[in-house]
Amino acid sequence: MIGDLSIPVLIASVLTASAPLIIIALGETLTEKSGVINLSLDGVVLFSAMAAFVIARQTDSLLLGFLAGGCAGMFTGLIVGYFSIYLHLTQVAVGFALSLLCRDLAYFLGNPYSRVQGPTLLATKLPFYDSLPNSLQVVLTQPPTVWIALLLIFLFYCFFSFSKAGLSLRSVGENPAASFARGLNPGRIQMTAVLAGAFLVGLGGAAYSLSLKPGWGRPQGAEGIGWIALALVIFGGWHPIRVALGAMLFAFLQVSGIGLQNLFPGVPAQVFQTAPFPLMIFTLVLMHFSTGNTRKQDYSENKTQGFAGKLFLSRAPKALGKNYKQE
Amino acid sequence: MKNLSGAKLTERAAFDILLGSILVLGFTALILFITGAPVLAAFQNIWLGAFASTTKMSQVLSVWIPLILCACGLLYTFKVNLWNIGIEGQIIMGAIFAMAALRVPGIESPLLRLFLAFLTSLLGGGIWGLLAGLLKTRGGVHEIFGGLGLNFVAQGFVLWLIFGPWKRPGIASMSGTELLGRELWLSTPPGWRMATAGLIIAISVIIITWLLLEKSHLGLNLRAVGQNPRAALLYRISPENYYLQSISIAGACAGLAGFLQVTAVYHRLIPSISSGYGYLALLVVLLAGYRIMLLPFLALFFASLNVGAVQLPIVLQLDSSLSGVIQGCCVLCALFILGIRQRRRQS
Amino acid sequence: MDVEFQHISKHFGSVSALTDVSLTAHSGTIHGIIGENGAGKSTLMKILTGYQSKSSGTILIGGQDVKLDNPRQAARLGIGMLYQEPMDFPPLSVLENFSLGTPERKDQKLRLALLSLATRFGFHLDPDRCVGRLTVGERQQIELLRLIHCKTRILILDEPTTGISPAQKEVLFPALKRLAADGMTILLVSHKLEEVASLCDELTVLRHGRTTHHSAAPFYLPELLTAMFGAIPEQTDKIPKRSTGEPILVLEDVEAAGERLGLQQCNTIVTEGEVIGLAGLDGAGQSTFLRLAAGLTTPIEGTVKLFGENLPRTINASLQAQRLKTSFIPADRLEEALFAEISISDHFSLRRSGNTFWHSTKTSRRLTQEAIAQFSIKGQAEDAAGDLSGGNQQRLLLALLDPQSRLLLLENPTRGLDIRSGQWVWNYLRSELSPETTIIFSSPELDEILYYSDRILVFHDGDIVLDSAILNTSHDVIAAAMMGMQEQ
Amino acid sequence: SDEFIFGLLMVGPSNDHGWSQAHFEAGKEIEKHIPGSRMIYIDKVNPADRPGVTVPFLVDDLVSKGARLIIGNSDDMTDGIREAAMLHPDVKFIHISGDDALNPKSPENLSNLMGKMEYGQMIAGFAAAMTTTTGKIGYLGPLINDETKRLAAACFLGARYAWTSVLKKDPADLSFKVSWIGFWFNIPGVTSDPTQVAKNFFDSGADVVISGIDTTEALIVADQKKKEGAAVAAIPYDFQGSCNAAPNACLGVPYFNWVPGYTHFISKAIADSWKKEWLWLGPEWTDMNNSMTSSIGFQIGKALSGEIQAQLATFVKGLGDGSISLFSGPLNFQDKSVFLKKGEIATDMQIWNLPQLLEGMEGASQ
Ligand SMILES: Nc1ncnc2c1ncn2[C@@H]1O[C@H](COP(=O)(O)OP(=O)(O)OP(=O)(O)O)[C@@H](O)[C@H]1O
Ligand SMILES: Nc1ncnc2c1ncn2[C@@H]1O[C@H](COP(=O)(O)OP(=O)(O)OP(=O)(O)O)[C@@H](O)[C@H]1O
Ligand SMILES: [Mg+2]
Ligand SMILES: [Mg+2]
Repeated sequence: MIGDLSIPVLIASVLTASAPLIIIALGETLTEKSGVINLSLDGVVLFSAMAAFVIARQTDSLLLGFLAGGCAGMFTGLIVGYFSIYLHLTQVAVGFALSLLCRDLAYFLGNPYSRVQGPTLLATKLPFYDSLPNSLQVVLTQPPTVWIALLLIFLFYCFFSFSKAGLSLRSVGENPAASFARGLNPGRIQMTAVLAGAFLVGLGGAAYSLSLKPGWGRPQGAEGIGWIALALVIFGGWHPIRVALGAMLFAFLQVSGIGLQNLFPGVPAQVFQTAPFPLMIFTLVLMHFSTGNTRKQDYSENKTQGFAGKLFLSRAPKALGKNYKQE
Repeated sequence: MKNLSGAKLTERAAFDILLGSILVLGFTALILFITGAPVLAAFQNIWLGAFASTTKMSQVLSVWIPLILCACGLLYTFKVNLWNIGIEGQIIMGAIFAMAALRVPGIESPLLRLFLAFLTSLLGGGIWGLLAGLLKTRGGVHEIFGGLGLNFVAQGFVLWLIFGPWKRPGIASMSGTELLGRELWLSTPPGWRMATAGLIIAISVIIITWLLLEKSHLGLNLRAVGQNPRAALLYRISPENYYLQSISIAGACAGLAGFLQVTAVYHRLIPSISSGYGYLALLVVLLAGYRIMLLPFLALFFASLNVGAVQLPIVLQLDSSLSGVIQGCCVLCALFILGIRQRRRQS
Repeated sequence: MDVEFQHISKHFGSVSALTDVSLTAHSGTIHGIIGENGAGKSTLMKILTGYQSKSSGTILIGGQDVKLDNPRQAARLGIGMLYQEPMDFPPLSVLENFSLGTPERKDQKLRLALLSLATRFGFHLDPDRCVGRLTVGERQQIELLRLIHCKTRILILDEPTTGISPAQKEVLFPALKRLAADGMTILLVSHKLEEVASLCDELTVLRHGRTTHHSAAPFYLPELLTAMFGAIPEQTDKIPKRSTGEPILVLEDVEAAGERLGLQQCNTIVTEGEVIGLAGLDGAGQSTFLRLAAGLTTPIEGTVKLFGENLPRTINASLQAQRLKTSFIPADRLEEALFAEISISDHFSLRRSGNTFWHSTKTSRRLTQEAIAQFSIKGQAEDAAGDLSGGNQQRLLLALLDPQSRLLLLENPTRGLDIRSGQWVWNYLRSELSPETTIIFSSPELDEILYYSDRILVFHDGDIVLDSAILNTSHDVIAAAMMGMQEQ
Repeated sequence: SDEFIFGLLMVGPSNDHGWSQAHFEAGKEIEKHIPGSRMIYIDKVNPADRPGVTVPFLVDDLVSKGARLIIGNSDDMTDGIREAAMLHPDVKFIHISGDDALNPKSPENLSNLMGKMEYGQMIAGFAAAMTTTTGKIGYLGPLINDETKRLAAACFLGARYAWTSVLKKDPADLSFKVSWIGFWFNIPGVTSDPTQVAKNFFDSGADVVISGIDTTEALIVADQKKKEGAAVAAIPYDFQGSCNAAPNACLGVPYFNWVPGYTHFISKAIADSWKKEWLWLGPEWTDMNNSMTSSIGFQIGKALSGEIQAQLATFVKGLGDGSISLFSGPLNFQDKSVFLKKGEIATDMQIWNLPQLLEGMEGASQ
């Protein structure tokens, strides 16, 4: 029991709340694994959320809505990619400017649609719903986004660990020049990763305006999420499973904030709401000390091989954020 | 570009500016067109909203002041390649410390109390900056995320104060702490909405920054650290030291902005005391290409956009965030042109 | 398959790296390419692999004109290159490095291929080890095996022997000869004349981006030298140094992290005025030793005493070391010692920071002019350090040296320098500085150490395995020690 | 000029289906029936939406556009309005939901207007308690202050009346939980997320959620849950039309009708008979939904069953003729201390600044 939330309710709402965040964070993981930082997340999430809601409302089709969200994300990805991969501009600068631009663009374009009714993605009962015990019913009645998110975690893990394509992607993130010398095309691989990642981010955004916080408005409710996703990727040491766990932890903190309110009536509700963000960021510090000063221990020794080892080893892709100029 | 003659440079710059403005205006017009809003009317209202009357112009200045303060601070951190995104939190902390000083009982002279607030705001912002710096140098947390974390902490802190210890008698509310006594408001010229003291502070900060960065060893050392920390060590320049110095200075500047927000603009502490000026300042500095000479003008441009855009909802029922769209667009276009240029030079 | 370069030219902006280079490498032969630093060797090779694009000229493979825009196309034609500076992925495992770029998908197959090839060449590689912890030599080995595994028919080796032990050379060279005999075309780039002469069937000499000489075995070395340097460089004779015998650097059972194995249980005393050469395969501990003395790395165990003072275990160690008039020049100048985009004169003002609050451009400008003249640096005061050539960067660093330095720590001081510049550097060090100045330097070139130092420390896997005066040791003993073989 | 321009500052979006829209529509109504009057307005007047823009600045702007009377519709504009009133002594100001006018030192050109929403909330509570099957009612509260505590309490009293006096059930079985989100509407990272809170209410057994905030999240969530097959409903707040956001899940809505109040002040201003007032208007009991006379109304929603509607009517009647008065003893505070002794009836002032929630309600009191 957290405050007045029973465990099943808690688990249920954590799953629901974390799904979009997981999708977004995994998208960014993909991008960063290829060596590009897409810092525009915070704005892009809002922008795609807006696009998704508007389209879904106009066409009255959730599918088109999600598609629009994804494409909106992809479009911003195109900008980040072109600016950093082909124009060799500072990725952080581009990302940051784009982030603010997208946010305000979303507010501006979405203005006519703020706080109007639109289609929302409902939680679906599982086939064997009635046979389940009550607590499980609560936990397992979830919108499809949750199942998609969980599936994505698994897919990402396999992609990075076992697939040849995953290896090439990682190699580009580590040393683009070398992978070029090996006959790969770093530019194209990075662009693909950025677009795919941004598409996922867009989907995540759509998941907010169409499922988790249905509707559009200023504020929509997804503000700040992009920054958290970015932090999660580091927190997760660029490892899909850990990133996802991080997302769930964040969702847990946010949800329990509501429950805790009644435990500590003295503390204003607002404080509980801001708490998860710093908590998230400062786990990074702990991470840093727990994994030992990364500046000292540079490369994994044999012991860190194997699933568990990889899970707790965190190292940024060597070429992360550095633009690769082909000679 | 060292092999280019001055005339050629200015010519090229003029061309860039022209190209940039065309791109920005084009994009914005497109956006307006999409929403079916009257394009010209929108621009015209923004312009009038910023410059129609002295009251409005003074309002623009009152936005310009915190903006330029933060921008100057950011110059220091950019020199050492730090992305001081924590600047928002540093503004808030400056404001909080200033407020705390103003609440100190027993001091009679308003001037003394204000001066105390002035100093503590420097301290508050500085400490908050230093913290982000330490998180980076000691905690190995990238300054962007350390900074964001601290922003949220500051945000939570100010809310807690407003709803907790410092809540106004009777009801706590988002409208912030109780209003300061008139004697603690920085005086503004009649009919104006901008404190003269603020203007003086801002201008002197610009000058000091210029001197430090261009004429003193500090500027050069910061630059060296930014370019190659490892090498800096071989020149008896301790990178860690300069990271902390630069980010604390930046924090102090932001703190000043916070001080002015409290004593000159809101006359109380409100949850969103920073008004997003920190992030806006980051954009200004990016647009200026880290050149201090351009800062005042671009900051003025951004400020007038902010103020002018308030007309959009009043007159045209458009959302005022159009200003943000224009601002972000300016920066992206500037970057774009820069990128194209570099590309040209290589081939 | 024959490789034929026809009138190849290559410009980097204003720099022309290659002008009208033509040469033919016949299949079944090993074709050597030599030349002083910056002659254009690597560039020519990179053009052949499509890593860099040529400005003009044509390349014929097996007689027909081919398009080589990127390494992929080159690989399709069976062209593979072992790059001078390792082109691999330190964080990835040996196996992953091996598999990248091969069409092969099956992990198991690759593993077997790797192991069998390794045994064939007498290399010892653990497929699951992470490449970052291997020596440059071992990394080059992986590359080589990969290239052979990829059925390369035209093999390019750019300085392959930098990190390879004599023992491994014994294995590698015959293997190369065999590969050539099997019809492979091998292009070998190297500075080591003896090696090239012994291995190659034909030789081409590049100088300032032009072919200046071509000949087939057997080779006449003086001739080659003239082709490389214009004139055969004269040896400067040794200037005796005066050691006061006073200890200035003392390491007491120091243990430190760094390179691969760092340093273990290191005890040494360095006395004033000595010139000490540090020998060893790269990564054996020399640079850790130098950085310890410079205070750039701090020991995990034990103490480092500099001029009688213990260095603190903080970042300030290096600041204190410098206060004690210790200067360090790292091997990688742009990475560790210079600011690529800061002008030469500003480097001088940086040196002088702390003396005054405001920095005067006039003074530093004056100092710079003097230095440029005295050290004959090819560049202007306002040029960015990054645009200087390797040799000139080295000269700049020497110019920035504090002339009062009492302890000089030089990591591979002649790295990337041609013989002439190298000699210039040593002349400067030994004649311009006061004879009491202690010098500790590391070098991959045994001859350099034997010639310039009074005393030698040989490192192997983080241990000092030999510490003796130059006079009572010999080339072979040192070489053996470097391989970890104790002389009986 | 013969045209009378009045300016409206709204804290939220003018289309929020809630508090701000209620004011907006009232203004439009005034334009219709007071000839020569014209409204100019700015919405989203809150630091989160308009960083760096202060109320005095906006007032300057409205005045420069010819506004002669300014309405500020948020408790949060207290200082801003007061400051502006001092800067523009010749312009009249109405501050909604403040009580400056009670303070003799406050400027003469500043009056306060508020509606007696407790009645609306009593009816809402009544409808909720009559409908709930689980006996669990959730109250989605904004920030904690005297007004909101007052309204929550009123709502609870209405519910308890229905539960005990009409349904004759044991008061112990009625759970009335208040959860405060921290502001009148969602501000991410600052307030709790109302969507999330509403979800939790339903997930933890409540089947009716009453919204005390300006926006319609509770209703949206209820609708979602209903579509998913749960038998739940919600009661939005503030605005007569807010049920339209999701009619099928809406029991009804207690709403403000600002037309009477506005008419009162504006006509006075036009006639130059303005005087500083503190106006607290209630419903027109004979016809609660009369747009001209009744300041507080309750719009019945689709989800409210027929017979409950009937019982509701009698309840309203009872409130009207005073036969039912809910703020009457014995009543205890949450901390069991006595609020009203038996037979004692609360005065307006006692109700206006209620120190804490009542016994039987769960949730924070400050
Ligand atoms: N990326 C580059 N940009 C500018 N100039 C370059 C670049 N790469 C090489 N050069 C120049 O081209 C010339 C030839 O360089 P190259 O590396 O081929 O010499 P090299 O013979 O390989 O020297 P070394 O023996 O040191 O390897 C040099 O003047 C070098 O400065
Ligand atoms: N990246 C670069 N940008 C601009 N100019 C360069 C660059 N690299 C080299 N150069 C110029 O090319 C010329 C040769 O440079 P390079 O580094 O090849 O010298 P080098 O031939 O290697 O001589 P050294 O033996 O001293 O290294 C120099 O004049 C240098 O200024
Ligand atoms: Mg080379
Ligand atoms: Mg060179």
